[in-house]
This record gives sequence, C-alpha cells and structure tokens, in this order.
Amino acid sequence: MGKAVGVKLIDEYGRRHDGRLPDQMRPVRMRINVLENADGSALVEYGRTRILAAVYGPREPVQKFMALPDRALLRVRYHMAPFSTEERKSPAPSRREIELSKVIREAFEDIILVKYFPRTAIDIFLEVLQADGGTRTAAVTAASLALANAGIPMKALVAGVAVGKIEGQLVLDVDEIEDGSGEADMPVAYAPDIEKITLFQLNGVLTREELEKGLDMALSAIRELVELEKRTLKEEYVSTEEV
Amino acid sequence: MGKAVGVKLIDEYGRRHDGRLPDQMRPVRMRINVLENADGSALVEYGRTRILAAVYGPREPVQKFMALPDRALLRVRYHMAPFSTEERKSPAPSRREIELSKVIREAFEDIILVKYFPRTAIDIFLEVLQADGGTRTAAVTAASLALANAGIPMKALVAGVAVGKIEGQLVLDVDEIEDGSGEADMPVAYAPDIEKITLFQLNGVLTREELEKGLDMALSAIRELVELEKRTLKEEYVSTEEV
Amino acid sequence: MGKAVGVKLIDEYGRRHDGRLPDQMRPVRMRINVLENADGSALVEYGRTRILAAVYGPREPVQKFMALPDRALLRVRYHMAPFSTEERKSPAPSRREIELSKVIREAFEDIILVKYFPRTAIDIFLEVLQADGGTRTAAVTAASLALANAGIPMKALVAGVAVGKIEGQLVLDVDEIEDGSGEADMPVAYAPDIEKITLFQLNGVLTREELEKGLDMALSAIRELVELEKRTLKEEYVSTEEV
Amino acid sequence: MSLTPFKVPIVPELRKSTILSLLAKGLRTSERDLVTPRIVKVKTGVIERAEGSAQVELGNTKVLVGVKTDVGAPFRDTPDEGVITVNAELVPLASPLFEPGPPDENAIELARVIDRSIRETNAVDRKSLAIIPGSKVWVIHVDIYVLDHDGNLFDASMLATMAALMNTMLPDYEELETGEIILDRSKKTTPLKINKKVLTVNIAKIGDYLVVDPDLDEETVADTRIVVAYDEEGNIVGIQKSGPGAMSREEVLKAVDIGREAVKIYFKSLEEATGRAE
Amino acid sequence: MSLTPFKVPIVPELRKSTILSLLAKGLRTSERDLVTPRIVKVKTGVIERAEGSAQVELGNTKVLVGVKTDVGAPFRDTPDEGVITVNAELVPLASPLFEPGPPDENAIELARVIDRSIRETNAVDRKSLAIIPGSKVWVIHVDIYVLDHDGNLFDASMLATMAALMNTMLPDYEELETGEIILDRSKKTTPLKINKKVLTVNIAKIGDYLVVDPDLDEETVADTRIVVAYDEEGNIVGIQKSGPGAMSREEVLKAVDIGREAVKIYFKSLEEATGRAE
Amino acid sequence: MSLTPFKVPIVPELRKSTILSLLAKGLRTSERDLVTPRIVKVKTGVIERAEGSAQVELGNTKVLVGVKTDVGAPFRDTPDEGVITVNAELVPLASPLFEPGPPDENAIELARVIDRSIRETNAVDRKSLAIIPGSKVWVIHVDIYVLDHDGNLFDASMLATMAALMNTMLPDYEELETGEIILDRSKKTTPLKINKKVLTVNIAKIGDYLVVDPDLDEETVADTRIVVAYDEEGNIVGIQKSGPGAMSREEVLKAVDIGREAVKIYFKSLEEATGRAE
Repeated sequence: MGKAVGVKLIDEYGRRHDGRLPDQMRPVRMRINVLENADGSALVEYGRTRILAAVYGPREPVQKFMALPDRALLRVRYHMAPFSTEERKSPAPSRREIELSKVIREAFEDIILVKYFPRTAIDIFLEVLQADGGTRTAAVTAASLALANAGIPMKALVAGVAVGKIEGQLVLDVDEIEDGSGEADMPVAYAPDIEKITLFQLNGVLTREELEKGLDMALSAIRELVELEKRTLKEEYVSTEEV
Repeated sequence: MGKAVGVKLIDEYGRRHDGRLPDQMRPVRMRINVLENADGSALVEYGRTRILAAVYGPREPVQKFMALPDRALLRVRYHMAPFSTEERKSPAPSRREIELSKVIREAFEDIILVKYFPRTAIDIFLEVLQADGGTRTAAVTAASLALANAGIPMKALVAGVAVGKIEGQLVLDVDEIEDGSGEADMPVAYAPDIEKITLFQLNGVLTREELEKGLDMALSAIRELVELEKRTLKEEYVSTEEV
Repeated sequence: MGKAVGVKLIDEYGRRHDGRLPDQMRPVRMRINVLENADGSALVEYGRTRILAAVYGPREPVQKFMALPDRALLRVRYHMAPFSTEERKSPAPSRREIELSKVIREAFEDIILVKYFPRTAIDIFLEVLQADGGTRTAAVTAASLALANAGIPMKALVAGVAVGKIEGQLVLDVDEIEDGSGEADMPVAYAPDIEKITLFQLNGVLTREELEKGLDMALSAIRELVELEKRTLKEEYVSTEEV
Repeated sequence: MSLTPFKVPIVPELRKSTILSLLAKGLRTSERDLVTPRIVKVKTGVIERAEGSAQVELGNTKVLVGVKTDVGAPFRDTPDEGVITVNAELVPLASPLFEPGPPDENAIELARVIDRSIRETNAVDRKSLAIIPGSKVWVIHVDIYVLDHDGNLFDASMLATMAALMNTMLPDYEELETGEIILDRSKKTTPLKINKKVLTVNIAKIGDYLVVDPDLDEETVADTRIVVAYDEEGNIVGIQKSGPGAMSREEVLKAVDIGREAVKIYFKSLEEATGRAE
Repeated sequence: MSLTPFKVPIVPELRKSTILSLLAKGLRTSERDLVTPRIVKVKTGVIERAEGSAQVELGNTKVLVGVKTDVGAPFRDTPDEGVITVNAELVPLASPLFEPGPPDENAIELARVIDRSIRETNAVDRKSLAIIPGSKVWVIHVDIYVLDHDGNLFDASMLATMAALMNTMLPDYEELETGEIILDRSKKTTPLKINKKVLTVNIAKIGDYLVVDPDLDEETVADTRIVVAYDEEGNIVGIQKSGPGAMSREEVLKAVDIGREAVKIYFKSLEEATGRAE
Repeated sequence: MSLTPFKVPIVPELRKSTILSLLAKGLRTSERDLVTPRIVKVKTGVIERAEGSAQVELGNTKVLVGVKTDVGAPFRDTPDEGVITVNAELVPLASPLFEPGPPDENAIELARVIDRSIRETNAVDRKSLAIIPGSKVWVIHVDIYVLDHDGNLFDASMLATMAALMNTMLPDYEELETGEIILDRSKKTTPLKINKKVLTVNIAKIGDYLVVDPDLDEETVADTRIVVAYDEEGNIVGIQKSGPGAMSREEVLKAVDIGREAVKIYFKSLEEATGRAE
C-alpha cells in the first residue's frame, strides 16, 4: 500500500503504467452461476481484482426478532480473503470492511424491491479473492449480477467503478499502484436505467470541475458495465478481452 | 498514576497541596437538565473531576427476557472517556470500570423504588469526562441528581465522597495526586435522609479508630452534598465557589 | 512442550523413563461424588494428570431456542485451569480446547440415551486441574463416571487412553515427556460392553500394523479402566496403587 | 456484516407529510430555510487535562472531542510522519437509539469519514510530528464523544474535531540517552501544526428537496444523505453518500454547490471559537 | 455495564422467614452461631506442578488456587518490583448459576478485592521479585478457581490465595549473557517472600442481624454484605460492600468489629495448614 | 464449549432409506461405487498475487487455498525452524449452514486436522525456512477458504492445501545491516521445499456400510465419519473420528484399508495438477 516513489504513472503519450488510456477500464470478466449452494452467484474481475458474490434469499432471517414487518431485511458482508492482499489480511472484519459493508448495503436498499418480501432476509456475501484496487465497486457489480441470478426483483441493474486522480489527471478504474500514489479516489455505483447514483465516495481532493468530469467518466463506464451485466445474464460469461 | 516522590502533600500549616484543609472538599458544581434526549441528566464536578450522568427510563428493557416480574431492572454503566485520563484510556470497558459499574448499581438498588415499575428497565449512564480522583463518588452524586431530574421515585437522595489517608492524616475528597501517594482511599456513598450507607470500599490500611473517624468525615460532607443536590434540583445549577 | 534432546525414553531393559513397561498404565485413581452442586461428579487421575468432571442435567437449556424436539442437547466443555500447565495457560478457550470439546462431545452423543430427555440439556464440564499427557482420554473417563454418578442413562460406560510411539516402540498411556518426544500419539475412547470406539485420533505416523497393534493395546487397557469405573461407582473411590 | 437497521424509530406518516409540505414552502420545522444549518456553538479547551478539546452544539446535537497525545512508532511506510487515529463513541447517554458496546457501523463510518478528510488534505502536518524520524513519533488520538444526538453527527463531529485539533498543545518532553522519550504533560507549549482547515456539510435529500444540516426527524424521513468535506478554498476534499436511497447526478452536483456555500457558516463559527482566522 | 441479576434463584418467602426466626434465637440453619464461620479446611501443595497451590473448603464451598510464575517486564512506574496478577474463574462446574465465558462482574469483583488486599499491604514482597531491576522481574499469576459454590467465595478465595502464596516456590533460573532468563521449573528452591498475611471476613446483613460467613441461602436472602480484610495485627486493610442494599453507620462499624474476631479463626486454619506461624 | 448442533438440516427418513437401499446394491445417489471419490479437479496458481494457491473441486464441493508468506520470529523451542499456520474459514457464501463470524468448532477442527497431517510428517521442510536462525524465519500462512459445501470438506481442503503448498514460491528478500529483512514480493523465485505429500480420505459409516468421500446428504445421514491421512508410501499419518456416533474395531481397520486404496486417486489428481510426480 506504500506510495511508489519517483515512478511516473502517466507517460508522455498519456498512457498509464499498464498501457491504458485515462478513460479506459481494465479487462473485465463477468460470470454467473459459479456456485452451487447459493441462490445466485457471480464472479467479477476488473483486471486482477476478483470478487465472488453469493446471494441467499429471500429466506427466513437467522434471528426472528430481526424480521421487518413491511420489507425484507438486507444483510451485506464485504469480506477480504486473507490471501487477497499483499500482506496477509487477518480474517477478522476490519473497520474498513465494516464501513464498506454498510455503503454497499445502502447501495442496494433502494434498488431491491424489498417490499415484495416482508419478514424475510436477503443476504449478499461478497468475497474479495484478489485485491488490486477497485474492490468495492467491483463488489457492487458482482452483487448486482448475483441478485439478478438469484431472481431477486430489482428496479434496475447496478454497477460500480472508481475514478482516480493521478499526477493531476483523472483516470478511470484505478488499480492498487495508481491508488497508492493518487491524489484522489472516487468510487461510484450507478443504476443507468433509472439514473440513480447508489454509492458515492470521495477520498482525496478535487475541484468542482474535476468532480463533475470524474463523475461523468464513471457514469459513462458504468453504462457499459451494465450492458456487460445484461449480456452476462444471457450468456453466463462475458469478457472484454474476447470482444 | 505513579507515586510522587519526595513531595510533601501536607504542609507545616496543615494545608494540602492545593491549599485545602484536611476536611475540606474541592469546589463542587452541580447542574441538571444538561442533555436533551435523556429523561434526566446531570453534570457534577468535584474540582477538575467531571461526571456527566444520563438516566433513561422506566422503559422497555432492550431484551425482553431480562424483564423482572416484580421490579424494574437497573442497568448502570460507569465509563471513562478516552481523553479523561493522563494517558489515553481505551474505550473498551476495563476490569475496573466493570467493578465500579457494579458497586454503583448496588448503591441504588435499595434507593430507587424499583417495585413501582415492574417489567421495565431504568438505565443510568455515567461518563467520566475528566478524571482527577473521586470519580466513582462524584458519579454517585451525578446519578442521584439525574434520577431525580428524570422523576424516578427514590427513598432518598444519595451522594458520595472519598476520604483518604495521606502522610498519616485523614483527608476529605482526595484528588489524583493525593490518591497516588496516599496510604488509603475510602469511597463512601450515603443517603442522609434515611441514614443508609449504600457504597463503601476501602483500598489501603486503616486502624479501627481511623476507619470510624474517616467514615464520619465522609458522612458529614455527604450531608452537605445532598443539601447542594436539593438546591440544584430547585435552581438547576449550584456551585460552591459562588456561595 | 519442547522435545527433550538426547534423552533415552526407553532403557535397555524395555523400561520407560518412569519405570513402566510399554503396556503399563500410570497409577489410576477414580473418585465420584466429589462436588456438592453438580448432579454428578468425578475426579480421575492418570499419574499426575488430574481431571475434574461435573454433570448437570437433564435440565432446561440456558437458551430455549437451542432445545431439540426429539432429544437432549449435549454441551461439553473441556477446559484447562491456568495453573495446570508448565507455563500459565490463558483461561480463554484455545483452538485446541475447542476441538477437544467437540471430539469429547461426539464421544458421548451415541452413548447417552438422549432420546429419553427431549427439550432438555445435559452439560458435561471437564476441568483439567493438572496436565501431564493424556488429558482428553482421562477426561472421557471422568465424564463417563460423572454421567453415571448423575444417573444419566447410557448404553455403556466409556473410558479412554492414549497409545504412543516412542523410539519406534508402542507404549500405553503416554505422559507429557513421552508425548513431547514421541513419533505418534493415538488417543482412543471405547465402550467395551457394546464394543464401540467413540473417540479416535492419531497424531503422528504409524504403519498399518502398528495401528492395529496400538489400537488393541488401547482397547485392552480401556476394558480394565471400565472395570475400575464400575468398582468406583460402587465404592466411590478406587486406586490402582492400592490394589 | 451490515444489516438493514431493524430498531429505528418509525416516523409517523403524518410527521413526514408535515415536513414535506413545509419544505414545499421553503420552510423547516426548526424555522430555518433549506440551506442554513442550525445554530452552531463551538467552545474549545473544555477538557483542561486533555491536550486539546472542543465541544460543539449544532441545534440540540452535542459532540465533545478530546485529543490525547502519546509517543509511539511510525508506520513502516511513513517513518518520518506522526500517526493520527480517529475514534468515535456513540455513548448510550446520547440517545435512546444507542446501546453500550464496541463502535457499530455508524460510529465506524463517522470516524472514518472524518479521518479521511483530515488525512487526505494533510490537515495536520504529520511531518512535524516526527520526534526521532524512523523510530519515535507523536501519536495523536482524536476521540469523538457524542453526548446528545439530534441528527447530523457528521458536521458536528467534524467541526469539533477541527476545533479540538486547533486547540491542541503538545506536551514538553525530554529525550533520554537511551532514546526513550519522557513526556511532561504538565507543560504543553507547542501548538499542533495545522496545515489546512477542513469541514463537512451534511445534506439530506427529502423527496425532491435538498436540505442542509438535517435534524434527527429529517434524517429519519430522508431518502438519503450526502456528506461533503471542503477546505477553505472551496475544494472538495471528501464525500460520503450515507444512508440507503439514491440520488441523481444533478442532485449530487447541486448538493456539492449548496454545501460549498453552507460550509462558510461553519468556518465562521470555527474561526470565532479558535481565534485563528487566517 | 452492570445489570440487576435476572437469573438468580428465587428463595421462597418461607425459607427467608425460617432463616430470620432462627437468627432471632441466635441460631443458623447450619447449626452455628452468628459470628462463627463454617468448618474450614485448608490444604496446600495440591497441584504439584504449579509453583504454589492451595485448596480451601468452607462448609460446602470449595476453592482451588494455583500460582504460576513467569519472567516479564516490570510496570514503568515500578521498575524494580515484580508483578502480581489475580484472576478468578467461576467455572460452570461449580454451580448451576455459572455459565461458561469470560469473567463476569462477580468474578472480576472477587479478583480485584483480593488483589487490592494483597497489593495495598505489600503482602508479597514485590521488591524481592526484581531479577534485573528495570527489565526483568517475576510475574506471579494467582488463579482462583471456584469448584463448588455454596456462598462466601470471598473468604474462601482469600484464604486459598494466601495459603497458595505462602506455598509458592520460585523456580531456579539461569541468566544468559544476552540478559535472557531461562527458567528451570523442575527445581523450585526459593520461597516467595511474604511480608504480611491478610484474610477477609464476609459479613451478611439479614434483617437486623449481622452474620459471619454466610452460606448461599443466607447470601441470597441477605439485604447486603460487607467484606473486610484484616492483617494479623487487626488493622483493616480493605473493605468492600458487595451486593445491593445498604447499611447504617453503626452496622458497618459493628461488622468491622465482629469480623476482627472472626478472622482469628481463619488465621488459625491458615497457620495450621502452612506451618508458618510467626 | 461444544454443543449438539441444533440447526442442522433434517434429512427426511425417505432420503435416508433411499441412500441405504442403494448402498445395499453397492450404489450411491451420485452414481459411483462405495470406495470411489467424486470427480476431482485440482487447479494451482489461481490467485496470482498469493505466494501459492490452488482450487479443488470434489463433486460440488469447492475449496480455495491461498498461501501467504511473511518474516517473523521462530517459536522458542524450535529457533531454527519456520512457522506454519493453518486457518480455515467457512465463509457464508459457501452454504446456507454457514454464518458470518469467527471460525466455529467445525472450521477449527478442519484446520487442525490438516495442520497436524502436515506438521507431524514434516511435509514442509521447516528447517529450510530459517532465514537467520534464532531470530528471523519464514512464516507460512495457509488459508483454507470453502466456497461451496457439498460434503467432505476434509479431503477437498487437504488436497487444496497440499497443491497450494507445492505451488508456493517464496519471495526474494534483502537482509539489511540492521538484520531487518525486506521482502520483494514482485519476485518469487524459491519454491517452498516439500518433504512429503500427504492427503486424507474421509470415510463415512452409513448403517453397516463404509463409503468414501461422502457428499453432504451422505454426511448428514451418516452414523459417523473417520478421516485418515496417508503419505505416498501408504503410512498412516493422522486420523480423526469426526461426528457423533461410534465404530467398531473392525470398521476402523476396514476404513483405514479402504482409504489407503482411495487415496491413490487423490494423489494422481495432485500429481497431474502440480506436475511434480516423484
């Protein structure tokens, strides 16, 4: 996680350290039906970042007193595998994982038609198998796919991506190296079909203009990601490398 | 908390390090109605020791299986703010805080008319905002005020104060410096109107005679403290400095 | 727990470090009715290994949602006293204690006539007061006695013993020194009257032949241990040293 | 693991429609317009024994922040910088909604949003906190203590944190020959070096309206909220959408603009309290 | 957080009135007078592999204490003194009232009251526990293990603790050139240095009566209890009012006087068991 | 504390009798005979950023193992050996039976059985993991991650662990003059030294039948299970009876013999995946 010193992250031709252009995503792979037990599941990769999502429900809540009379209870766990990071991560939930579980849950509270399933629970389990930046946004994408795969009715599909600022320039889909040296990281989740931003964070400094430009970069990429989701739901597997 | 070495804590004129006489309290300030949400609240200061008390209830117990059929359940939390002490205190409850929560709860079990409110809970939350000796006894005083402020019926008002022994002499209302170098510390809580001692501890060594003398010093001071409580309940704010 | 270096554990005459022959147990002592509050209790010693067992039940489960409609719930806690080991053991349950609690519980699931007591709990509490090897197997023996002492109906009595391999040779009832330097440790629990192995572990390397021979050594010793249990249940106290 | 809260107060429909119909007229139950925060009171130095402290009242919301300092080891990747930790306790005396126990997701989110605003802007000069670079640095503990909860803990806590940091004086110390550092907390003579002041504005979306500094009733009926951190130059230095619900692109941008105006009121209160207008 | 116990056995009113009417005649259910403890049995050296140990039976209450020793760092403010820790486990085999889990408030109070009695009187000579002053000292772990609970865990635990400490032998050790200390626990030749013997007397107030060493039934019906620690000279070296309920000034003083007589019985048992009458 | 599981799926009697009547004909619901495991797929290097990894599918059971390495201190009694830790997480996405939280007794048992099989056979050469004997050694973290649970987590996890260890490459490092070790995880050139390959076979007793590699339905109706670890020479290098229920002496010995044949199938899959047949 340390800041790379003296490394140029954008070269004279505007290319990033892995050859991407500023507004270019890493290769994306999406697959559904990857697990047997879960009611819905998905594997999503943004470059080396790899997220496994499973959805259970609607089902009876583990503890009955949690049941809500007028809607489904949502439970979300964003969790990193101990081997997903550079140094082994303790499997006990960190403060970061607790916060991200919350913001991801909140990204779906208004998307899932929770009123259809009173007194039940819908569980979204997200495992970061490999972390290389953008895990929370890839997790939103994986959750959206797994929910659809589980047949949970939603207002719209959602996807996420982070926009960063490195060496004064806005770039799409930052990886770990870029994030470590970047001036800003702005994860966004969006449901294009209903034009709703469901997750939005900014970590770092932006001007008002950069904010708007960065947001539009994210929304534009998310529109494509949701198209990929739709294809994945039909074809089970999609990869931007093979396109 | 280390013992001050070579410092005289009582001078040749019988004055203590802060100028007090052996049987003199630090300046006391009491205020009620200091919080909006709580059903009753109080702020109590003995010198630099500062305690905030809030009372909630009678209300439904958080977990129903705790409800008692013939009386109210009392919950007491004595807790130190991380910034209240010389070195930062972890906010996780220490063994000391757990013990003090117990003895303070027990100081009120026979004072509050718990039989009036079966199946309910009465919660007393005590936060040490600044600790300079005597926190548990000031907490009892604050709890008594907050209970009265919440309109919880009690047999009598209670107040507390500690008597210490330093350099062979009994002194009232020890502060942290005196406690650190003292030979004994004896916190007492008492309800003068019904002549009941409701909290009593001794940490250190006393002779039988010293015990009796020290206890009487405490009871005498507590009578005055309860008078101050009564005035506070009428006037909302009282300070011995302004008297 | 370190491996003793350069110490011969079996001498030229086939004697072990404490003078025992390979198939000889340490002195065994068994006593029942050692506690007042428990419904059944036993103290079992294999040499310096000392286990105290208490049984409570059948009684109402602590939490009602645990109750099983068709059988008693079994709860087993294998726990080491902090002073039972060479270096003080933290009283918080270790991973080892959690595993051993499980395998000991499973050793009794099919022995206790749990169908007789639906919706109840039977609790077996095992405290290692002194640990010198073979604590889990002595704990099974103590549990069997305490269950019988509590009048809990069982298909048969159970006892346990470990067989070890040291310096290439199979030996019965290994103590801590032997275990620390041994090549294998194989704890076995067995109910001779119904010919059932109820606990079986192997930690180390054995050939197929050694396994069979070692198992038979254990079963043979356990038959004697169960005879001792029967005598203990009649006479309250039995010791192989006094025989 | 995050769960849909199942113990939230249920706001009667009536209450919600009252709030909405007032908003339609540009009014709020607390008798202010949509873009103005409640009355702010900032007081510093309220815990004399702490190295820094401040209490903030934002309407009926009350937050106390204390700063304690210690000497410790730096992080491996920043050996010449001090360490800052931010912790928030939603102590049960502050609200019937709070229960004793370790910080829950709300407390953790609150602390982390404030922590990021400070960290990313280098608001506290961490380089100035090295005592022996590589081995001994100042560790600055910021503890947020919520005393009364009537909504918008974010802005009140951020304001109290900033004021407490500006109020912080590092203790004197002596460096022994062994390299050990002995603090003398009775003497505090070095002010903590502040590079930048940062504050947040919490904006709730209720129906089609965006309102600054929601109180607890407003937060409860809100569709969602967005918390935006600003520096004094008007840069955006942190954002957190918090709470269920969603916003449109236009709402996000509008909220950012509204907040940029509203934050000036907070900055004014901060300056008045700290006397450190720059 | 402390809660009114909600799982205590309910003593039938009948039982309480039986106890009270006996007390009115100066009698108790256990056929003793008000100021005499139950029969005490003290046995030391019961855990051979521990550095010290003792088992105490007080009527049907049974407590085992084991002492383990280790080498560790001193506290910063007492660099030339050893460290003593006291921990109590109310293990579930001792009573249907005890459940597995970390020590609850009763176990913590028990351990802390005993810890203070030892600490404040310097009962164990902590200075003699320095190995290399400032860096290596003996750490003495006292673990109280309640095996059977029939009331008055305080006196039984204090007696067992004192006996176990008097029974403790420190292991031999070797100091390496590196300053490391290597223990040889197979050889224990140095007795722990005891400066002072301290014991407690637990006195229950039942109605208007004060009774020494209450059993579990008596504790359950008692209005409150007071535990007083004494040294052999009759000094009062610690007090804890424990349990709900209150006492008058006169009752407190009377309890202290009653206890001072009763403690002699405990001291006699201790001396007989340890053979260390002084 | 271990409790009788009170949240297990109840297998209808019908299901059990179906399984039993098939077994009587030497058949199983998964269309295989009693002594043959389900189809095994082993894939290594599946987590590129880990030092070693493998994914195993055993029928519908799916387990991922990742190996991370670090530099740490050796255990006091083995100063010249590296440290290996094994941890298992039954993450809730793998089964409706799993709930979030710290490892329960099943996860702990799983990890410990695998840990012992590796440790007792010195399967990983721990001596080769000393960097500076006595002070700096490699710490090898094996993390078992169950992704889909359809029975027999033991064999799948053991196989994935062994494959991941054989796949592990230690990072390059630099030793500073201070004795500190700086890892360069971007370069991994030294394979972990494997002394021995060890695998387990899980055999369930259902009525009077012994079946290899039970699936979840079979595990649920099984009377008990025995897990036997073997090395390639056919030595028995670990055993765990797991689950309630009992076996006769003859059943145990028969299971050990059945397992010794079945394990060859697993070893073959391991060799094919790792290309390290020896």
